[in-house]
Amino acid sequence: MSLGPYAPFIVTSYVAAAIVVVLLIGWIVLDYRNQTERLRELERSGITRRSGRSATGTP
Amino acid sequence: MSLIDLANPTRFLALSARVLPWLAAATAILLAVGLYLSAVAPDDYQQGATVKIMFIHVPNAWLSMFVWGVMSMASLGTLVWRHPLADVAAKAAAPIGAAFTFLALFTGSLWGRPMWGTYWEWDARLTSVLILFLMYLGLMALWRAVEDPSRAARAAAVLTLVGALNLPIIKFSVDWWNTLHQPASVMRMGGSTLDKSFLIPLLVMAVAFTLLFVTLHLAAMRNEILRRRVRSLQMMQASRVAFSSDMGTGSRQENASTGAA
Amino acid sequence: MTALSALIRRDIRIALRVGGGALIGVLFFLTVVVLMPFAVGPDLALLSRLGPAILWLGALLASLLTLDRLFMADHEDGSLDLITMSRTPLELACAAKALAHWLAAGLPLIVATPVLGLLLNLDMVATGAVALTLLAGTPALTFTGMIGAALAVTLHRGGLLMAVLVLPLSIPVLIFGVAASQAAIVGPMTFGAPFSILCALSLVSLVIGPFAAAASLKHGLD
Amino acid sequence: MQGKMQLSGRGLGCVRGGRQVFSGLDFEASSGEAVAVVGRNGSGKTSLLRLIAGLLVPAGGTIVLDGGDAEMTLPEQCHYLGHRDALKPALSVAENLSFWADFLGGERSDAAASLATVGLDHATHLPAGFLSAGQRRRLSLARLLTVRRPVWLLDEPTNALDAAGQEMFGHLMRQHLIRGGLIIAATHAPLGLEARELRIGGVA
Repeated sequence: MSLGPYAPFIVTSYVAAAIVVVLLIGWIVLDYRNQTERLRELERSGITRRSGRSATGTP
Repeated sequence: MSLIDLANPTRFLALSARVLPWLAAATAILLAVGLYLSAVAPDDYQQGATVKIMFIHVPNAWLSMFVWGVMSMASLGTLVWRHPLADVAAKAAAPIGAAFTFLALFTGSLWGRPMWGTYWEWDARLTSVLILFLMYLGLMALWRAVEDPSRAARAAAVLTLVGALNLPIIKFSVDWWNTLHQPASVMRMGGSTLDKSFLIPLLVMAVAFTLLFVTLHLAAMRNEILRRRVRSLQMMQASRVAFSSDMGTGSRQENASTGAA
Repeated sequence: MTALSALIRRDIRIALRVGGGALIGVLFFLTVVVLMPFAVGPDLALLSRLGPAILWLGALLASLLTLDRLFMADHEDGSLDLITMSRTPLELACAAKALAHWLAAGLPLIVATPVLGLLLNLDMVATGAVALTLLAGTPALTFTGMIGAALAVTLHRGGLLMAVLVLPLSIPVLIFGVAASQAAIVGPMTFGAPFSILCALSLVSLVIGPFAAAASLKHGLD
Repeated sequence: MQGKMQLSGRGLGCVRGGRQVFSGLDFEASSGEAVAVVGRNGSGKTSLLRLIAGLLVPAGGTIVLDGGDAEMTLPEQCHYLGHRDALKPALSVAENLSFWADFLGGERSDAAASLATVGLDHATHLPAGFLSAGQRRRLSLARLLTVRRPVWLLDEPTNALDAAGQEMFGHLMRQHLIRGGLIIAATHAPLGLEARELRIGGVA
């Protein structure tokens, strides 16, 4: 396919979309790692969720 | 799977963990197909190859409004039904919506450069999207400004709904302002009659991006639930009884806490 | 030196954390600039002629309106008492706080300028000129605005009163900032003359601001 | 810490908002001694502490510290613990403490140890905004321990502290006195240690 005289604009917009989507995914993955790590740390220091346990216990 | 099941954050975490891989796979496949279709799509007789920008721009512009709609529904959930996941959904959607809106603006401006000869034209549609972008940023600032998430949720919900009601008014005013100042000299984006050779890739891309949003949104909601869990655990940790009268080194603290757990 | 850098680091950290307001200034800047075409009309030629003035007004309002809590927050939680008592001269502490505020709230404005220049149809040269004049001029705005922020603590009034007190003081900066950017874009003046006056204004305010703010804080002690 | 110190005020007067709060007030305190400033509400207890801390300008009289560090002014040798805790809710407990340690400078001891002493070592990395009023007060006490200053000016220091906290604080004050420090505290409640009483605004 040939993109004609405006190839840079077309390529830039696709690249920008790719970058933004990758950034979003990266942010979400990093955030997930951070939160689970902090949860694990808290659990290691002996803090547990009372409400969580009771919630899973109810049908 | 009933609504009550979904209302429980723990259930939600378990369920979404099962759904997410499938969603991600479907998104990836559909995106690949959409990209292939838009690559082989013919050039427009008027816009030339720049029509390919549309295949990115239109789905993002659609999502910029769709996400606000999702947030409005969630806000109703927060205000009316006090659904425990509603404000999580609203909060998680805002940055993703802002990112898609940014992409809509960016690609629109790249499309406009060859068409208008300038990156930015105060065209009615682009301007409305710009205002929408500002509203997304304002909403994110509100979420950030208030430390307590449940208090922020109600304020953000009101703002989201007011925004949803206002958007048509804003759109109408901008249209009116625009025609007042420049009578239809600017070529409208997209064009009204779409050939089937453009419509199919456009639709596939729109569905693919919507799926992408759903996937990202679910993942972001999971993160938000975990963040709130961390926060409440930290509050518990802070309020743990401090044994101050003995000037111990904290070893007793460990014993006490394991005993309590 | 550790004391001052600790103060700067703390203020920047607070501004960037949840609840901090560093980026709200940029959002305000963006919104004000976007509002202008709705009042003026979407005529790109007109907008590019007004561009530097619009950007400067937006930056002026954004940097002054974010200032009013500069000392107020420290006053309310008692930090200001300890800062006043400490061995660090109050003038230097004021300067450090203003510097931190400029880094957290002023610099982002300058970073945002090119994007807004695009919206106002400014070309590369014009955008560069405005960004450069903002870089030279916003410290003057922060450091004169600081006097108002200190008075706000003394008078127990924030918000609009402070803006009314400070805005007239910022007129010279506005004049030479816009003049320098216009000179770079259309002439006929040389860029150098108004720009060096702008830099001089910044340097003067760098000296006067902290002293005036410290003096007003000291006299307002109670 | 330096040798024997003596803090004394002579003929102090204080005017707030056009109202004479007190006048002709004399007091003195020397190393190892605590002074409890007592008096009814509005008698100027807080004002007296703020006069000593240099946060108010006296309407008359002088305050002198003999035997302190000659290179430092009186306020620079004081710790002032006011009603407000000088904490930023967005910063963590450790960040709050280390900021004040860096900013106030001077002789300092281990921040982690002082957090353990006041019973906050389990919360080091939590935002200060999560703390209760009593815990915030404990955190400001950790500031007094981390940065060494001979003169402690305490305004209702036991406010918001529970019984265990008050006992802990009494212990800290006794240690400070043994090390040769001096304490001036405005208080309604008993301090939990032997203190000379300074009654102000006695006349009705």
